[in-house]
Amino acid sequence: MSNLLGKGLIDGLVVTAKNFVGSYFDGNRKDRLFTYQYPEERMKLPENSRTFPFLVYDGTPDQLRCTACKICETECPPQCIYIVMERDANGKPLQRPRVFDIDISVCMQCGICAEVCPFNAIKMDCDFERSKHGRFEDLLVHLPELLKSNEYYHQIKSAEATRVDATRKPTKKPAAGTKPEKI
Amino acid sequence: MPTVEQIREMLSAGAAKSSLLVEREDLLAVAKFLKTDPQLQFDFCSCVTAVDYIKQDCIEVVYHLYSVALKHGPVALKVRAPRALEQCHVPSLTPVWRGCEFQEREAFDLFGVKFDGHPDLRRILMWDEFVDHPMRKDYIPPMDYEWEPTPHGETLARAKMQGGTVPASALEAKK
Amino acid sequence: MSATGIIETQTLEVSLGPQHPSTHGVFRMDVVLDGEYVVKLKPVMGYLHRNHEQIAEKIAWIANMPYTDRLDYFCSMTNNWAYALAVEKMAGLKVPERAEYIRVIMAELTRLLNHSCAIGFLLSDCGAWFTPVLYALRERERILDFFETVSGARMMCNYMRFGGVRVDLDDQSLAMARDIVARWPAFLDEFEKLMTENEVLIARTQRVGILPRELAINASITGPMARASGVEYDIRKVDKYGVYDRFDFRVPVGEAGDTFDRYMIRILEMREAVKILEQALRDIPAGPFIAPEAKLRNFKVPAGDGYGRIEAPKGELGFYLVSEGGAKPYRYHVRPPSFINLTILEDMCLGQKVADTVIILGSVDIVLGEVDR
Amino acid sequence: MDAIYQLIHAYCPTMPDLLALVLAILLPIAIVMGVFLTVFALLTWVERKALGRIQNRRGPNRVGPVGLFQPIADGLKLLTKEDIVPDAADKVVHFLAPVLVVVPAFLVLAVVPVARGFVPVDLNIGVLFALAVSTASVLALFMAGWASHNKFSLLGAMRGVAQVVSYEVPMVLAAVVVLMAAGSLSSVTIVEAQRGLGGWFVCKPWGFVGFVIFQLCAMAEVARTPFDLPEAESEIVAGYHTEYSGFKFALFQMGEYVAAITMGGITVTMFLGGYLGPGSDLPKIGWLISACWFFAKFGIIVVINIWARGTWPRVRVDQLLGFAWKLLLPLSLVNIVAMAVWHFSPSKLVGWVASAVLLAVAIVALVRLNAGAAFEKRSYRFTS
Repeated sequence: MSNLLGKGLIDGLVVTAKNFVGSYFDGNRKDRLFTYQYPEERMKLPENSRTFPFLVYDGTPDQLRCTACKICETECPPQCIYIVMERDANGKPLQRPRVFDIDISVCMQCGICAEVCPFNAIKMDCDFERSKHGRFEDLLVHLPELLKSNEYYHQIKSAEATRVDATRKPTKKPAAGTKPEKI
Repeated sequence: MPTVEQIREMLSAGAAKSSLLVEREDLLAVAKFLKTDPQLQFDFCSCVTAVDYIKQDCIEVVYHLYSVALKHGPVALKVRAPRALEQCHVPSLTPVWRGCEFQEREAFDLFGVKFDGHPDLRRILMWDEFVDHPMRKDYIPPMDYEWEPTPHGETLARAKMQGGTVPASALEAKK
Repeated sequence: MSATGIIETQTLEVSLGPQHPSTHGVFRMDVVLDGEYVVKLKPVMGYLHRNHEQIAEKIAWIANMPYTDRLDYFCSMTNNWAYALAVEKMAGLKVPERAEYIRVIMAELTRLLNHSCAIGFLLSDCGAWFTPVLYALRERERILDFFETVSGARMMCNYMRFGGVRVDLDDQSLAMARDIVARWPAFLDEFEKLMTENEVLIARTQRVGILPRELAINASITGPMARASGVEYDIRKVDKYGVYDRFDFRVPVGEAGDTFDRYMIRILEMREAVKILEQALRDIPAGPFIAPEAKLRNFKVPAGDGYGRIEAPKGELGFYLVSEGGAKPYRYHVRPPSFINLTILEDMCLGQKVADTVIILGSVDIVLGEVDR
Repeated sequence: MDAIYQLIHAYCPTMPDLLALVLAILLPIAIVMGVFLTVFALLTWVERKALGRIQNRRGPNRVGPVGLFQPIADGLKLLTKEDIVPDAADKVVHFLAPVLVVVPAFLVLAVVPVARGFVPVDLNIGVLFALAVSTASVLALFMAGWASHNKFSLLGAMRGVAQVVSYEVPMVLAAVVVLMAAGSLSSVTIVEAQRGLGGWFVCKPWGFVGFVIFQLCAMAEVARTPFDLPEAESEIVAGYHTEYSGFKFALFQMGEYVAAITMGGITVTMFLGGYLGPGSDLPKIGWLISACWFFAKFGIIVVINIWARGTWPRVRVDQLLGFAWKLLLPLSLVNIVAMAVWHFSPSKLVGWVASAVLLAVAIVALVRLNAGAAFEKRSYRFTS
C-alpha cells in the first residue's frame, strides 16, 4: 500500500472513468458492454446448449424413432416423463408411444434422457422461449408438440445430428423385439 | 475393544480408510484422545452425519476426522444408538470440536439423534414446529403440504400407487 | 435517566433477513443490537431446504448428478467433481488422464468464477454500488459462455460422469479457455486497482470480523476463510486428488484472519488458479475422456461407505456415501462448506457494528442452495 | 422580482397593479419549479445512464429515445402503485414525512441565483437561509423513521440525524470563509464578489479547501455515496423509507434529488462563481449565457456525485462521524485562519503562499493524526 492517503480513492476513480469512456469507444462489444439487447439481438447459442427435450422423427411424424422403451422415463431424475406404449386392437405392443408427456415445469433440463436413449429418439432442444400463461396444464407438453423433424434437429445442432445420422444409417429402426443396445 | 496402542498404530500408519466403531459411553473419551494424542492430533472434524440403518434397528452417527497439524486422515469415528426416539442419545462432540455444532444440529433435525451436552440443540433446517425427522427411512411425508397439483392425472394416480400419498384436494384441483 | 445518572438504554432486536438485500439469499440473522453494536447474533437457515439428501436416496446414482449442480449453484462443476470423486472412490473406477485434466480446468475456472463474484458481492455489501460486481460478472460471463459451449448449460452444467466427463473438450473450446485465462490477470489488475488500496475499503474491512487460527481449525472452517486465518490447509495439496500433484502452484495464507485478509486471499488464489490453468491447458494429454468401463445405466456401487472430498472454491466439499450394492445410494450426505463456515458467524460478529455483520457474512461467501440443501 | 414587475408593467400597462404584483411573485416560482423539476427528471436519467456506463451496462434504454422518457415512466409507475401504510405506523406523521422532505429542498431554491438578475428572492441572509432550511429535511427524515414503526427505518433515521447534525458544523464553517471574503450573506453579492480572472473562490487555497469540505459535507447532508448510510441498502434495507411505497416513495426520492440539486447550486454559487463566466455580462443575451454557465458548473458537481457513487464503497457510521468531527471540523477551523492570513497579508503572493502552506501542513498533520494506525500493510505467506 502506498503511504499517500487518498491514492486508492483516486485509482478507483481512474478505473471507473476508463470503463465509462471505454464503454463508448470500445470497438469489441464483448469487452465492455457484454449485454445482449435481447428481443432485438440474439445470442448465438452454442451447439451443445440444451433446454427441454423433444422427440425426433425421420420424414413424417409417424416415423418417430421412439419405441416407448421407457428408459428415459425411469432414468429421468425428477421423473417428469410419462410414457404409455401404443397397443393394437389385440393388445400387442406396437413399439411406439401412445402418450408421451413431459412436464416441463418439473424438467430440469439435465439432458440425461437424451444421453440414455439408445435410439437417439429424444434430444435436447435449444428453444428457451417457452413461457406460458398457465402454471400447470400449459406446461405439460404432449406428444404432438414434442415431435420435431430430423431436419429441425440438423438445423439446431448440425454436427451432433450428422454424427447421429452416421451411426443410425446401417440399422435404421430396430425391428420389434430387439433389445436396446448398451451404452 | 482395541488398546490405545493399537488404535494409534492403526490410525497413524495408513490412515486412508480407517474407521472406529465405539460405544456411546466411550465416545467422548475416544474423541478427546484422538484430538490430543501427539501422534494422531485429529484436530479437525470435517463431517458429521447420521445414517439410519433401519434393518439393524440403529442410527449410526459418523464423524470424519482429519488432522490439520499432521495432514493425515480421515478416520471415521462411528457410534450407534437405537432408533427409538427416546433412546436415540449420543454424547455431543461439540465441546471437543466446535465445527460439530451445526452438523449435530442438522443430524438432530433430520434423524432425531439427541446429542447430550450440545450447547444449542434446536432444529436447524426444518422449522421449529415440525414434528418428525425427515431423513429417517420410515418417514412418511405429512398430508398438509401446499400441494402443487401435477397436471397429469395419470402420473398423479401412479404416484399414489407407488406409495406416495396424494391429498384429495390435489385430485380435486385437477378436475 | 436513572438514579446513577447513566442513560438507560434498551437493546434492539433486528431480524436481518430472510428478506434483506445482502444476506445472499433467504438467510436470516437474528441480531440483538446495542445501538449499532452487535451483542448477539443467531443465524437461522432452512428457508431453501428441499431435503436434497432424501431426494438423492430415492433415485439412481447418476440421476443425482444434476441435483448436485443445484447445491452451490455458482460452482456446479466442482460439485459434480466432488460427487463423482466419492463414487469413483467407492466403485474403484479409474479416471483417464485427459478427463482428470479437463476436471482440473473446469474446477479452476469455477474457482475464478466463484472468487471474482464472491469478492464482488462482498464489495457490494460494503456499499460500492454494484460496480465491482458488474465487473466481476462481465468476466464471469466468458466462463459461463465457455461452460455452455462445453456442457450445454451455463450454470447447471451436469458435466462430470463417473469415470470421466460427459463431453470432450475440442480444440475450439480449449482455445476459448486459453483466451479466458490469458485475460484474467488483466481483469484482476483492474479490479485490484479499483478497490484493494481504497482507503474506505481498508477502513471498513481491516480488523473487522477476526477469526483466530485455533478457532478456525476447531470449528472446521475450510477454504479461503481458513487460509486467511493462517491455516495452511488446502485439500488440493493434502489429498492430491485428481492430477493436482503435477501442477506447480502455491497456497496463499493470511495472518490476521479479518475480512480484508479473506478478500485478499481470494484474489491471490485466483492468481494461483490462473497458473494452474495455464499449466493444465498446456499439458492436457490426448486420450479418452471417460473410462471405457464406466456406464451410465445400471450403474452399481459395491456395498460399503466412503467419503470423498475436494477443495471447492468455498472450502471442503465432501460427500459421504453409503451403498448397499444397489442402484441407489443408501445414504447420501453432503458436507457443504458454506454451511459449516457459518458456525462461527456469531463469534466473528460480536462487538462489531451492524454494518460489519453484513460484510463479514459477505466474506464468508455462502450460497444458500448449499447451506440449506 | 422587481425586474419582472417592471417588465409586466411595460408590456401590459392595463393590468391591475395587484395582479401584476401577484404575477411577478408567482412567475419566478413557476419558472424555478419548472426548470428544476425538469433538471431533477433529467438528472435521474443522467445518473442512471452514467452509472450504467461506469458499470459496463447500458442503463435505461427502452422508454423513448435512449431511454429519455424513463423518469416519466418511473413517475407514472410510482403514481399508480398501491400506497401501503403499515398497520402499526403513526399514520399522520407517516403521511407528513414525505411532504416535509420535499418542501425544504424546494425552499432553498429561492435564494439560488440561476442567472444574472434572476433569483427568486434576493434575501440579504441568503446563505444562512439556505443552510438552515436544508437542514430542516432531517426532521422529515426522522419523522419517517419514527412513524414507520420499523427497526430498519429507525436505525436509518438515527443515522441520518447523527450524520446531518455532525456534518452541518464543518459545512457552515467552510461557508464562513466565503462570507468573510464576500462580506455578505446575500447569495447575489457572493457571486458578484467572485468576478474577474481567477476570482472564483475555488481558485484560492482557502477556497479550494473550503470547496472540498463543503462538497463532502453536502454529499453527506443529502446522503450520497459514500455517505449514504441512512439508506444503506446493503445494511438496513432502505433506511428511513423502508416502509414507503408508491408516490410517497417517489416524494422521498424527489426530495433527495432536489436537495442534492440545491446543494449543488449553493456550492456553485459560493465557490464556483455562480452564473459568472465569459459572456455573462452581455447586454441582451447575457442572462441566457449566465444561466448556461450556471448549469455547466452545476454539471461538474453532478459528475463528481455520480462518479463517486459509482466507485467508492460506503464508510461505516463511526468512521463517518469521526471523519466529520476529527478531520473536517479542525480543518475548516484552520481554513478560517488561513483566510484571515490571506486577508491580512501584505501582498497577494504572500497571502497565497502563506495560506497554502498553512493548509497543507494542517491537512497532512490531521490526516496523519487520524489515520496513523488505521491502515496497515499486509503481507501474505505462500506455502507450496
